[in-house]
Amino acid sequence: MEVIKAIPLNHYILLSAVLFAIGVMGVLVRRNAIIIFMCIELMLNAVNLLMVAFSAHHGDGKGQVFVFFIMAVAAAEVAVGLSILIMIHRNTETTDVGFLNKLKF
Amino acid sequence: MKALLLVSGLGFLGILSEILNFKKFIYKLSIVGLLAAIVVTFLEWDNPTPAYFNNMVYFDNLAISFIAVLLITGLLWFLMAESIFENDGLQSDKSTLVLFSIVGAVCMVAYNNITMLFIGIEILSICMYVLAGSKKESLGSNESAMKYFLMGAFATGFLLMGIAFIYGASASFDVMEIKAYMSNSPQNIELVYTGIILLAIGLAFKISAVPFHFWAPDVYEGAPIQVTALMSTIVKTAAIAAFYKLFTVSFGSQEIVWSTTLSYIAALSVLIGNIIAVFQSNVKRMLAYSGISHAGYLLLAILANNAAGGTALTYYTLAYSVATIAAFTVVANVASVKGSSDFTSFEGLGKKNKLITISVIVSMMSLAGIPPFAGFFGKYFLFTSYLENHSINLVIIGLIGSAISIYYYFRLIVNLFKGESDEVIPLSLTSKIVLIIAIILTVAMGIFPEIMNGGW
Amino acid sequence: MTHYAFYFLSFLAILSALMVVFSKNPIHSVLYLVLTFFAIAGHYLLLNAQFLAVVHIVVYAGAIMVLFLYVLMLLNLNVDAEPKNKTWVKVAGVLSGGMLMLTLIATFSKAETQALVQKDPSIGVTANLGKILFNDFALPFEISSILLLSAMVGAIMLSKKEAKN
Amino acid sequence: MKELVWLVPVLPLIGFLIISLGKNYFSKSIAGILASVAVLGAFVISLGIFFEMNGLHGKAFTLVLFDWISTGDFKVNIAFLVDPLSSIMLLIITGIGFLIHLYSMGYMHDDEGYAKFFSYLNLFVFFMLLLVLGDNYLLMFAGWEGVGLASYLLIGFWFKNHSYNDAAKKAFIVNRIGDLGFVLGIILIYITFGSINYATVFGEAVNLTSNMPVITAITLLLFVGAMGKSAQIPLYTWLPDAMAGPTPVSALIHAATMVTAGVYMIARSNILYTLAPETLGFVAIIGAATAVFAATIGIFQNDIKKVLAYSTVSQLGYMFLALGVGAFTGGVFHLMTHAFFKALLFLGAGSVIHAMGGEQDIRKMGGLKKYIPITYMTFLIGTIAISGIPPFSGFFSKDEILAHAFQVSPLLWGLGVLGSLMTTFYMFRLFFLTFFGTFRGTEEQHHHLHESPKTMTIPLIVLAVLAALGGFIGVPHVLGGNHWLEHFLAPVFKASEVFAHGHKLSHTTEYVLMAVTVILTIVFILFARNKFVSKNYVPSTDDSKLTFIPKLLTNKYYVDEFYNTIIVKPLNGLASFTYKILELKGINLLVDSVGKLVVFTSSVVRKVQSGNTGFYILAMVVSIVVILIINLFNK
Amino acid sequence: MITTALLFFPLVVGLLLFLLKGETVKKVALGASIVEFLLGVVAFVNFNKGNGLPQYELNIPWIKSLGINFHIGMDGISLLLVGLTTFLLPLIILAANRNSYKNPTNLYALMLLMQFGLIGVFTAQDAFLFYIFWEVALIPIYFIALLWGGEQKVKITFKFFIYTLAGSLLMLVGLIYVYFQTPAPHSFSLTSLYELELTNGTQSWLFWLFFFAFAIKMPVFPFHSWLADTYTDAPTPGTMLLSGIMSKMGVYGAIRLLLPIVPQGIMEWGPLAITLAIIGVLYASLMAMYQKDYKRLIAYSSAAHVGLIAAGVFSLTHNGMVGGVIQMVAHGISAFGLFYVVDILVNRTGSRDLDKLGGIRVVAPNYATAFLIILLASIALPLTSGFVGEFLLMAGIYEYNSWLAFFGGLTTILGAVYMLKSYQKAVLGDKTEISDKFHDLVLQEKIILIPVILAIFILGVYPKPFIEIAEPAVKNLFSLMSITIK
Repeated sequence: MEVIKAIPLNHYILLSAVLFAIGVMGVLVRRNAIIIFMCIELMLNAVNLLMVAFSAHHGDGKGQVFVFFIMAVAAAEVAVGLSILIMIHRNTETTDVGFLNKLKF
Repeated sequence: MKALLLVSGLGFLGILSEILNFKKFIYKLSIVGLLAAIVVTFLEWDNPTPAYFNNMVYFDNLAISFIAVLLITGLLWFLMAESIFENDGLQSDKSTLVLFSIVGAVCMVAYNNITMLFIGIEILSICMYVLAGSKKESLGSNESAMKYFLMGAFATGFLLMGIAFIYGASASFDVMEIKAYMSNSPQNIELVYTGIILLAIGLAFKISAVPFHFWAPDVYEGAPIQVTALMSTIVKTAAIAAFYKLFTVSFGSQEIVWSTTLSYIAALSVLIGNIIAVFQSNVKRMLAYSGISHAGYLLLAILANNAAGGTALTYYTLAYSVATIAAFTVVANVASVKGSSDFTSFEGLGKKNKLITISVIVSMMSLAGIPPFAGFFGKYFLFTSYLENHSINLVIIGLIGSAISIYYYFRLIVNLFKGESDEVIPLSLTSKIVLIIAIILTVAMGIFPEIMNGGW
Repeated sequence: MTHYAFYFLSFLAILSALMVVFSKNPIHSVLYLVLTFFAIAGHYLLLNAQFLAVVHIVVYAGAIMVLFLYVLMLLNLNVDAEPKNKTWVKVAGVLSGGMLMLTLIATFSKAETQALVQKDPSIGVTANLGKILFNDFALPFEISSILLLSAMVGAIMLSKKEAKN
Repeated sequence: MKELVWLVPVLPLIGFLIISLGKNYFSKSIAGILASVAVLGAFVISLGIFFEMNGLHGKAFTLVLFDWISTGDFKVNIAFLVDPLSSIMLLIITGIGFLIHLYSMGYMHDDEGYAKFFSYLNLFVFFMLLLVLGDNYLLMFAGWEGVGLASYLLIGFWFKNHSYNDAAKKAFIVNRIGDLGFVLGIILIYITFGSINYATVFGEAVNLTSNMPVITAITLLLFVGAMGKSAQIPLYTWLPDAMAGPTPVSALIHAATMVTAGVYMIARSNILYTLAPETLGFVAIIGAATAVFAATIGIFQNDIKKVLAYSTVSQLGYMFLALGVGAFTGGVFHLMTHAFFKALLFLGAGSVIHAMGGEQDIRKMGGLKKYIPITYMTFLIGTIAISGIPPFSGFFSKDEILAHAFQVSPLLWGLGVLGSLMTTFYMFRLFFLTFFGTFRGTEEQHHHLHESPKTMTIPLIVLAVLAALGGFIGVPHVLGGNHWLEHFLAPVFKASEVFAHGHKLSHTTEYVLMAVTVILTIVFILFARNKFVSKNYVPSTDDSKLTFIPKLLTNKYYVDEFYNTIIVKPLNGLASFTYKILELKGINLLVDSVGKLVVFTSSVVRKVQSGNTGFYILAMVVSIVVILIINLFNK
Repeated sequence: MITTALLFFPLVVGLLLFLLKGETVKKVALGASIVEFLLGVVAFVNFNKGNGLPQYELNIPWIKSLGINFHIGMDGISLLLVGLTTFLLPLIILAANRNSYKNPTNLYALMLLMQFGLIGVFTAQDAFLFYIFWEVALIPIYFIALLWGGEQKVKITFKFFIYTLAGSLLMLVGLIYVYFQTPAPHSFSLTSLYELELTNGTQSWLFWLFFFAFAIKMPVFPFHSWLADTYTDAPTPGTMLLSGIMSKMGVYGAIRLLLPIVPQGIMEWGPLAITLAIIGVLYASLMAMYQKDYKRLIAYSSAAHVGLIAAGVFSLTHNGMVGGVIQMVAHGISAFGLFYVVDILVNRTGSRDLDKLGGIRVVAPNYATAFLIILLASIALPLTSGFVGEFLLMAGIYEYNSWLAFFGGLTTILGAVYMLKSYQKAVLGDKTEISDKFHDLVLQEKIILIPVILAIFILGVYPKPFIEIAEPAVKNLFSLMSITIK
C-alpha cells in the first residue's frame, strides 16, 4: 500500500486533534451524562487514531498494542460510569449533570 | 514486585470471599496481608535486578520507598476504616476495590513503561470512582462519584493525548528509552512539547493541583470519610510518585518545557488551596483544600528535578499521609457520633478526649509544617531540594501559604478547646491503634528525619 | 484512491462526531457515534491495522455502544428530555473547544510535514501484535485483568439494588 | 580613722535593714534609738575623718571596696573618696541628720509608722552619704537617685492621703527629668574622658582648654540634673509640694541635705565648670532668677512650711548663683550655713505645728511667743540668720556670694540683694504672724498649746547655736578673718583657680556693698514689723478679694497650672492618642486587616467552586488552552 | 554534657508529667525545676569565664545529608539566659501553684516543655537546630495561653501564633539561603555560617529576613501588636514565661544570628532598626501611661524595656551589647516579679482595673514593699538589677547617637510616671472595699519574692560575675563580625 505515502502524518494529527476537540466541546455543551460519556469516548478514539497513525509511521507495533489497553480502559470506564449513572438515576430520576451541584464552595 | 503480587492476590481473595463465604475474615486477612506485603517490600531493598517483565516495572529503592509509604498508609487506612467493613453486604467488594486500588498505586509507583503507568492510574481511578459512590443511598456520595468519574475520565483523555504525542515523537513507551530520546536534542519538538504539557495536565489533575483541582473538594466532601482518607493519601502519593518519575527521569532533560508551567501550577495550588481552605466550615472540605495546597508543595520536588527531590517526596508523602490518616480517623469518629464533620462538631472535645486531642494537635501541626513534627521536615526537604538549583521565589510563596495554612489547621485545634463539653467520643481499638501509630510516627520522623534518607 | 478514502473518512468522522455532540435525541447521538467509530475503523484499515480495526468495531460499536443503548433504554432516556444549558454556557463551551482545536492545529500545522511512510506494513497483523502483546506487554496485559475485574466488581456493587431492610 | 569611712554609710544602712526587717519584733522606741545611734556612729566617724583630713591638708584618700560595673574600658568601682569637700559634707549630713533623728523621736512619737519612718530616714542618710562619698559620677548618681527614692518614700509617708502621694510622685518624676540629663552627662564624660572617676576626669580636664563644646555640653547636662535635685527653675515645682512629708523630713531632706546635692555635684565638678564659662554664666542666671522668683512667691504664702519651702528654693538659687560666679567656696559655705538655719527653721516650724496640733496656716496662728518660748527664740535666731544680719551665719555666706556676684556683674548682685530683701521680708512676716499678735486659732488648739518635748527642743537649741555661730568658719579677710573654710577646701578647688579670672574687689567696695545690704535688710525688717506687729495685719483668707499681683503670687505664678497645660495634659493626650488611635486604629487594625484580607479573599475565591461540573470542566479546558497557548508562544 | 542534661531533663520530666495525676504533678514539676536550677548553678560555677567560645558542647550528626548537626553548647550569653530560665522556672511553677488551674497536669508539663524549648534556643550551636527550638518553644506557650487564657484567648493566641510564626518563616528562608552559600558540603553550623563572606547586596536583604523574625519576637515597633493582648490574656505563668524569658529570644537571636552573619546588613540597616527600637520604646511607654489594666500596663512597659535592649544591641557597641545581655537577665527577673505581684493582686481582689484598686498598703505592708522594690528595679533605680544594664545600654546607644540616647532615656521618665502612678492607684491610698479583701503575703509568696528581691539586689550591687561571663562572649561576637566586615 504505497499510496498512503501521499498523506502527511500531520493530517492524522490534525484529524485527531479535531476529533478530540469535538469531544471536548461535547463534554462542555451537553448536560446529559450519557452524552458526555459518549463525547469522552470520542476523545479516547481520537487518541486511538493518533496512536495507530504514529504506530504506522514508526513501523512499531507498540502503539497499536497500547490502543488495546485504551480500549480495555474505555470499556471499564464505561461500565463503571454507566453503573454510577444508574445508581444516580435510581436516587434522583435524572441524568442531568447540572443537577449535581449540591457540593460546592 | 512480590508486594504487587501479594496485594493483587489479596484482592482476588476478596472476590473469592464473596463466593466462598468467608467475608467476615477478609478484613483481618487484608490487614495481615498488608503487613506481610510491607515486610516483603522491605526485603527487596537494594534489589540488584530491579527490572521485571521486560522493563515494565522497576523496583529500585525509590520505588520501594514509595511502595512502603503506600502500604503503610494502606495498612493504617484499613485500621481506621474498620467501620465501613461492618454491617454491610459490600465489605468484600470494598476490600477488593481498596486492595486493587493499592495495586494500581503500586503500578504507578513502580512503572517503567508508560503503559503500566496508564493502567495503574486507571485501576486506581476506577476503584476510587466506585468507592466514592459506595454509600449508594447518599446523594452526596452519588454526586461525588459522578463528578469524580466525569472529570477523571475527561482528564484521562488529555493524559492519553499526551502519551500519544510522546509516543509519536519517541516511538517508545519505555521510560528509559524516552529519557534517551529526550536527552539527544529531540526532533518533532512540537510533539514533545505538547505531549509533555498534556501529560503534566493529566497528572496535575490526579494530584489535584490548581487549576485542575475542581473535583477534589466536592468529591472529598461527598465521598464517605474513609474513602476521602484513601483518596487524599494513596491517590496523591501514587500520582506524585508517578509524576516525579516521569518528569525527572524521562523529561528531566527537557526541564525548560515544563518548569514554567509547573511552577505556576505549584504556586497557584499553594496559594489558592490555602486561601480557600481558610473559609471552610467542614473539616473534610478543609482537608481537601489543604490537600490541594500540599499538591503544590509536592510539585516542588518535581520542579527540583534532582534525586534529593525524590527523597524529599518519600518523606513528605509519608508524613502527609500519616497525618492525614490520623486527621480523618478523628473526623470519622467524631462525625459518626455528632452526625457531621463540621468544625462545630469538634467544639469542646479537648476536655475529655485526650487521644483525639493529641492526635489533632500533632497531625494538624505536622500538616501545617511546624517543627518538630514530620510535616516540617517534609516541607523543609522539599524546599532544600528545590533550592539546590533554583531560585527562592517559589519557596517564599510556599512559606506564605504555610503561614496562611496555620489559620485553618489551628482552627481545628482551637475548636477542641472552645466551649464546655463533657462529651466523650468512643474510639474503637483499631482507631486508637491508628492514632497512636500516627502520633509516634509523626514525632519520630521529626526527631529522626534521616530514617527516610536511606541512600539510593 | 486511498487519498480520497482518507479525506472521505475524515470528513465522515468529523461530521458524525459533530452530530454526536449536537443531536438532540440521545439515541441519535449513539448512532452517530457508531458511525464515527466505523469511520475511524476505516482509517485503521488504511493504516494497515486490520486486526485493530476489527477489534475496534467489536469493542466499541459492538459492546460499548450497545451498553450505552441498553442504559438509555433501561432508564427510558430515548426522548429528548435533557434540560438546556444556558446559551452563554454553550457559547463558552464551543468557544473553548474551538480554541483548543485551534491551538492544537496551530501547534502542529508546521510540525511534521513529511508523509506518513509505512516502514513495516505487517505490524498490524494479528500474529505480530500478539507477539508484542504477550512478550513485552505481558504484565500490563495481566494487570488489565485487575482493571477489568475491579470495574466489574464496581459496576456490580453500584448498580445492584440493595435489599431494603 | 579614714579607713573606717566605709562604716559611715554602712551604719545607717545596717540601721535601715535592722529596722525595716525587724520592726515587728521590737518596740518602736528601740527603732528610733537604733536609727539615731547608727547616724550618731556615722557622725562620730565623720568627725574623726574630718579632723584627720584637716591634719592632712586636703590630701585626698580613696577606699576601694569592690568592682561595681566593669566591662571593656568602662570601669566603675564601689569606692569612697575622702577629701575636704566630702568630709565637710559628711559632717553636715550626719550631724544634722543625727539632730533630726533626735528631733523626730519626739515629733513622730505618736505616729503609727514610727519605726518605718526611722528606717526611711536611715535609708536616706545612707544614700546621701553614698552620694557625697562616691569616687565617681555613677556612684554619685546611685546616691542621687537613692535619695530621690527616700524622698519619695518620706513625702508620701502618710500614704493614705492621695494628695501626699501625688506630691511624692511629682518629686520623683521631676527629679527623674533632671536625672536623665545627669545620666547623659555622665555618659558624655565617659565618652570624652574614657572614665567617670573623679580623679581621672579632673586629672585630664586640667589639660584641656576652655570653652570646648563637649565640656559645655557635659556641664549643661549635669546642671540639668542639678536643676531637678536642687529645685531650680524650671524644675523647682516639686519642692514646695514635697512639704507634704513629715516636717523633720522637710528639714533634713528638703532643706539641709538632699536638695543641696546639686550644689555639691557642681562644686565637685568645679574644674569642668570652670572650663565652660558659658555654662557658668547660665548657672548664675538660673540661680539668680530662682532666688528672686521663689522669693516673690514666698511673700504671699500662708502655709508655714510652704514659706520655708520657697525660701529654700530661693536660697538654693543663691548657692547656684555662687557657683555660677565661680565662688565655689561661697556656694559650699552657704550650703552649710543654710543647712543650719533652714534645718532650724523647719524644725522650729515643726515645733509650732506640733504645738498647734497639725495646723500649718499662719493666718490661724499668732501670739505663740509666750506658749513656746524655746521655739520662739530659736526660730528668731534662724530668721535673723537667713536674713543675713551680722554676725549670724547667713550674713557671711550670703555676703561672700554677693561680693563675688558683684565681681562678675552688678546686675547679678542687684538681683541677689533684691532676693535677699524679699527673703527678709517674708521670713519676718512669717515670724511676726506666728509669734506675735493675738492667737487666731480655735479654742481647742488654744488649750493644746504647749512647748515641745526635750528631744525636739535640744536639736533646736543646738542648731540655733550653729546657725548663730556657724558663719565664723568663713569670716572673710575684709572683716579680719582668715576664712578657714576657704583654706580647708582649697585643694578641691585648686585646679579651677588656674582658669578663674576677674579682678578682686577692693575692700572699700566690699564694705559699701555690705553696708548697703545690711541697712536695707534692717529697713525691711522694720517694715515687716510695722505691718504685721504694729498694724496687726493678717492676710485675708478669702482669695477672691486679691488684686492681680498678689493673686498671681499667691497662686505661685500659676506655674503648676502652666506645666499642667503644656506638659502633663499634652503628654496624657499623646498617650491616649497613641493608644486609641495609633495603636488600636492604626497598627492593630493594619495587622488584623492582613488576616481579614485573607479571610475575605477566601470567601470570594471559594465561590469559584460553584459545584457545577460543567463549569469545572470549562475552567479546566480554558486553563489547558491558556497553558498551551503560552507554551506555543514560549517555544 | 551538662548542656545536654540541662536541655533534656525538663523534656523528660515534662513528658512524664502527662502520665501523672493529681497533687504529685505539682511536686514533681517543682522538684524537677529545682534540680534543673541546681544544674544551672553547676554550669555557672564550672564555667570558664576567660573563654568567649561555646563550652559544655555536644556535637553529634543529626541530618547528615543536609549538614545538620545536633550541636549544643553555651557561651557566656547562652549561659546567662539559660541561668535566667532555670532560675525563673521554679518560681513560675511555684507561682502557678496557688492558682487552681484546671488540668494542672498539662499546665506543668507544658511549662517544662517550654523550658526545654527555651534552653534549646539558648544553647543551639547549629542554625537549623536553633530554628527548630525556636518553634518548639512557641508551641507550649501557645497552648498555655490558649487553654488557660482569658475570654479572648482564641483570637489573641491565634494572632500571636500566626504573627510570630510568619516571622520565623522568614528567618527560615534566610537560613536556607545562607546554608546554600556555605561551601559544599553545605552546613548549618554556626561557625561555618559566621565564616561566610556575603556580598553587601545580599546582606542587605538577608538582614530583613532575620530582622522580621526577631523584631516580631522581641517585639520591636511596629511589630508589637500581638504583645499586649497576649500578655494580658495569657494566664500569669504564661505571661511570666513570655515576658520573663521568651521576649529575650528575639534579642538573643539577633545576637546569635543577625549580627555575625550579616554585619554589613546591620551597617546598612542598623540605623533604621535602632530608630525603630527607640520609637518603640517611647511608643510603648506612652501606651503604658494610658492603661488602666495592670497587666496590660506591665506588658507595654516590658515592650519598652526590651526595645531599649534591642537598641543597645543594634548600637554595635561593647557597652550596648554587654548592657543588653545583662539587662535581658535583669528584665527577666523584674518582669517576672511584676507579673507575680500583679497576679497576687488579681488573685485576692479579682480585679486588674487600676481605678478600682487602692488602699492595699494599709493591710499589706510587706506586699507593698516587695511590690515597690520590684517596681524600682523595673524603672532602673541604681543598685537594683535594672540599673546596670540600662546604664550600659544608654551608654552604648549614646556612643552610637546621642539623640537616640536622649529619646530612649525618656523612657526612664515615662517609666517612672506610669509605674508610680499605677503603684499609687493600686497600692497606696486609704482603705477601700478592695483592700478589705486583701491580706498580706503568705509564706509561699514570700518564698517566691525573696529570691527575686535578692536577685534584684545582687545584680544591682555586684553584677561583676555576670558581666564577666558575658564579656568574653561579646568580644568574641565582635571579633566574628570584624572577620566578616570587609
